[in-house]
Amino acid sequence: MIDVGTILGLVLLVCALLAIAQRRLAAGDDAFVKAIASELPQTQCAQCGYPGCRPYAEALVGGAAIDLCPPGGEATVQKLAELLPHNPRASAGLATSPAMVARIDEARCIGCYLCIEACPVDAIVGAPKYMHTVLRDACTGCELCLPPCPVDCIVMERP
Amino acid sequence: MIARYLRPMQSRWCVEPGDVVRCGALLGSGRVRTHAAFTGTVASIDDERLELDVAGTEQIPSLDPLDVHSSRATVLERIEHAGIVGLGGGGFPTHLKLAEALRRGVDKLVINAVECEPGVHCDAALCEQFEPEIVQGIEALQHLLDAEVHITQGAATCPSRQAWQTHTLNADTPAGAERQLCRSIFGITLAADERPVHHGIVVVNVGTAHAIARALQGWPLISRMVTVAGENRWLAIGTPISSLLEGSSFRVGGRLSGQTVGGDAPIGKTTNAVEPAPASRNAQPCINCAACDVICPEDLPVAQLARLPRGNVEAAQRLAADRCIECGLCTPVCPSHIDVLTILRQHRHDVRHATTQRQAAAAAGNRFEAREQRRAVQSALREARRQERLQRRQRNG
Amino acid sequence: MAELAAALVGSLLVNNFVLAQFLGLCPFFGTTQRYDTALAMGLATTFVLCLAATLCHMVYHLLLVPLGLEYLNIIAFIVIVAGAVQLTEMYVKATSRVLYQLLGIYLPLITTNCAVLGVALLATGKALSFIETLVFAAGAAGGFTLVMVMFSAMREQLVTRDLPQAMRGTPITLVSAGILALGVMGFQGL
Amino acid sequence: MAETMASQRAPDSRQTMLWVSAALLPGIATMAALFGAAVLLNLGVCLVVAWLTEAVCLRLRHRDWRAGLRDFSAPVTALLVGLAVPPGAPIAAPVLATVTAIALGKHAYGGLGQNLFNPAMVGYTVALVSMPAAFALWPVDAASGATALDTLKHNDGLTLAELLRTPAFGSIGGYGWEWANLAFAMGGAVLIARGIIGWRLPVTFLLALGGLALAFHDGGSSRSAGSPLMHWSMGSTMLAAFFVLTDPVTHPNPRRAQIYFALIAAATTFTIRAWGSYPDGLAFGVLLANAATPYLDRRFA
Repeated sequence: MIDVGTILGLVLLVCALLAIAQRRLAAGDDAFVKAIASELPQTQCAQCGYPGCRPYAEALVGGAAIDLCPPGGEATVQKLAELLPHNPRASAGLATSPAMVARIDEARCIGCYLCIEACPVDAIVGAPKYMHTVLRDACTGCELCLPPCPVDCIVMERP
Repeated sequence: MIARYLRPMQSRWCVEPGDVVRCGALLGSGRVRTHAAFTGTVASIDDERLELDVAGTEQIPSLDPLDVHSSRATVLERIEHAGIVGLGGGGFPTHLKLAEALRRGVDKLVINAVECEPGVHCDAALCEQFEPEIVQGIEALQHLLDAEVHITQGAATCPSRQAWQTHTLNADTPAGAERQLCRSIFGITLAADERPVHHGIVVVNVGTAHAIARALQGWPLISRMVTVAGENRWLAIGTPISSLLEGSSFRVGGRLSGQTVGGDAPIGKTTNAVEPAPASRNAQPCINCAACDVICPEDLPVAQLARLPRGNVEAAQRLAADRCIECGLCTPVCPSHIDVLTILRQHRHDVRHATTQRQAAAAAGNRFEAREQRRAVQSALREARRQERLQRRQRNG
Repeated sequence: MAELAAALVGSLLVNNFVLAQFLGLCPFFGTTQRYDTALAMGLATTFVLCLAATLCHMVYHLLLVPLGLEYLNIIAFIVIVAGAVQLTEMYVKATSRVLYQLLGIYLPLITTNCAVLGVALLATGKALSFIETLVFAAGAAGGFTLVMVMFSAMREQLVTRDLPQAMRGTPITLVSAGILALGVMGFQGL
Repeated sequence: MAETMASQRAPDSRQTMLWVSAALLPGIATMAALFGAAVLLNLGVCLVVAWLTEAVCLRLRHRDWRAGLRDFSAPVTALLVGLAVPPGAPIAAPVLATVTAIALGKHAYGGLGQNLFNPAMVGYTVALVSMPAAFALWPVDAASGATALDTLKHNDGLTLAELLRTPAFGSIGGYGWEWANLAFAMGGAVLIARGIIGWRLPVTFLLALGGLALAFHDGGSSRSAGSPLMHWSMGSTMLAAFFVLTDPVTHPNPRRAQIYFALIAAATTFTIRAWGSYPDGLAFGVLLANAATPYLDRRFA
């Protein structure tokens, strides 16, 4: 009986120590999401079906498919595959398109401020009823400003 | 003859196919301006290049002359309007470089006439034929930056004044590179991510100084001195190389750091030399003799980089591939005839692309976070006002 | 003091746990794909090994021997080693989550690493004193980490080589490990 | 300018191999003179076997085997193996050593320039470990007997001075070996002069070996592990220092890394010679140093 008792005692002791340690070393899940998010191109273009890069990162930690991000292309998929070996791949090929930048045709812009509302990364400057323009190196090419524009004066082009 | 112009980064064509343009007319603007060096009609335009069907080759200035001592802003604006870029080979827009120099404050201006690469001696010819304009250009720059002028020369003798300090260096590659100049003249060794401007130095090629003088006389950058197979000629920018030399592929740039280009490539703003392409030799396996390690002026681990397959960007970054100044010394010393420069150039491009990509992503991420917080604050404010209106209505109601 | 140094060098190189006694081979082949995971695994194993060896020694001499339960040593040691590994796992997960993800299954696998349990059992078997156990554990762990780091640098080089099709991947890794073990074999009989 | 630069071009890999083979000749001649024609027979066997294995491997890898043979790397490996394997050994030893060297040591890694370990040492060690008996017997004035190293290791009571008079020893080191080592050292000096190999590696290796020997010399008593001079002239120390360690493919490029590389090799060699069970630790020292090269390259990049 003494032998079983000793082993049980030992196990309980170790579990107690681990419980104390557990509280002090909070699991770094949040840090992991940030690490995954930093691998994504941060275009916030929602082409992956999630409303932005951070939500997609959270979904990835939850086990989402790793090849939903066209702007990131194959390089990002490789990185994510390394960090998340168990996550599935949704489709065989990934439709990657060359990086594009938006440009507002200033002749037809009516200053309606809708595209500025839509731009996830504040890459368009302007005020209501004033001329709007796209900051070329701030724009990530997510094309979210195209649908809301009433006069369709925004064009995508190579940087 | 069909003249061709390549679209610089972040700039757009501002003419349509079919337009008739006079010599010196603006073809494209944005970060860098491009001007037509010939009179003719625009044949075709696409994302990469513009083709001009040449009618007349006679060149006329298209801007009005400007006094050398006019205000800094006007001189900088003229440099931008003339489309001046670094003619030494870098091709960085000069107005951006000078603007940054003014912003950070610069006390040393280096006019670089050290031609350290075999096969390139266009600066030497420039110094002989256009001495007055070069002096005028240097004076304009000195007035603009009010910095102490240093002239660096190798084989060529650059025009000089008493007030300017002249340094004659032995011109073996890569003595003329700006990192090497900072070390040899001022004894400053630049860190990996530093440029001369961080130490109050700005290095300007003598060709760029000459182009600035001509810009003040009313000429946009539409022609430059080029060493064509050893012979120096004053050529219009856009001239197809196939009209100058026989053959289907040519080497643009010096014999060491030059690149092989196809038959239809044009003379660009940064083309300092053109030669028929060298015969390519079949490479043998690398035996890690490290001759390239020894000769590399930036003492990079060249042998390890040369063996590294493309795609492994972390390793390329760890081996500091982005510090390569593409001087091309490693290729001739390789006993197995491996084109080491091209491999290092690819690694350098990959690492730089990855870094800018990562920085852009981080910046976009921060802007997104800031926007989310701003919208949260705005909606909270709107909500508070709505509650307040509700209560006021209930009280009055 | 001299024999302590000799013992240290002994377990570090002469009868290196991986290359001479062929213990702890699964993490050796599993995590040396990349340099940083190999280093992390080496350090984690060193921490676990030293902690577990000393704790096992104490438990054995202060608890099991007085109660005459020496035959329970394997079970007791496994409990302690598992505890130490769990502690390491929590620490790595808290400090660098990416490394935790990269190491993946190999982090909890330290529990079953023959070297860890091996050291504890050998130490008590040879009735080493506390200091000697610590030195023995440190030597073993140092040897393990040294070989892991060296081998991972080798494997990263192998990836850049244009290997014949048949040798790509595991075959060349096994051949290289064999030659490395051959090198260490020279120390036999020290 | 580029023309002059091209002349500084490091010798072509073919020239390198030719020069290395030439530099080996004085050593080979001395050994042949001392240990009889068996040495030349041994070398001949190794050369033929190496040539055959190289051709077979290249053909297996669908490479043009004529081009492969022209780069002269196989003969160099064959010479190194032939000199390391004792001439008295049964024919199986050099054959096994050479085949392993060329097939496993070089072609398994993808051919010239790709291998991680020095092929000759891989072959020699594999043969040494699989046939230890064959490797212990070196001819001593035409009768094969234990080598100087072996006698030193199992020395029970004779001071160094007395040891030197036993048949296994010449005047300062192993019988005859001191002349062979001298010849190899001369060959090595020529290679350094021609710029084929750097001086840093061999010199550091020899100094480190000498230093260690000095540290444990304790005045030539019976328990001594031999004086530095003895260590330099026993076994194939000079052969390893100038021809095996300096194989460009398997040593690190950064200067500081080369120092550590030589130290590892010297420490291992001395430890095995002084206390190990194998007669000579050179082969193991080279293998361990080669194994550390990737790490050293990375550490001191």
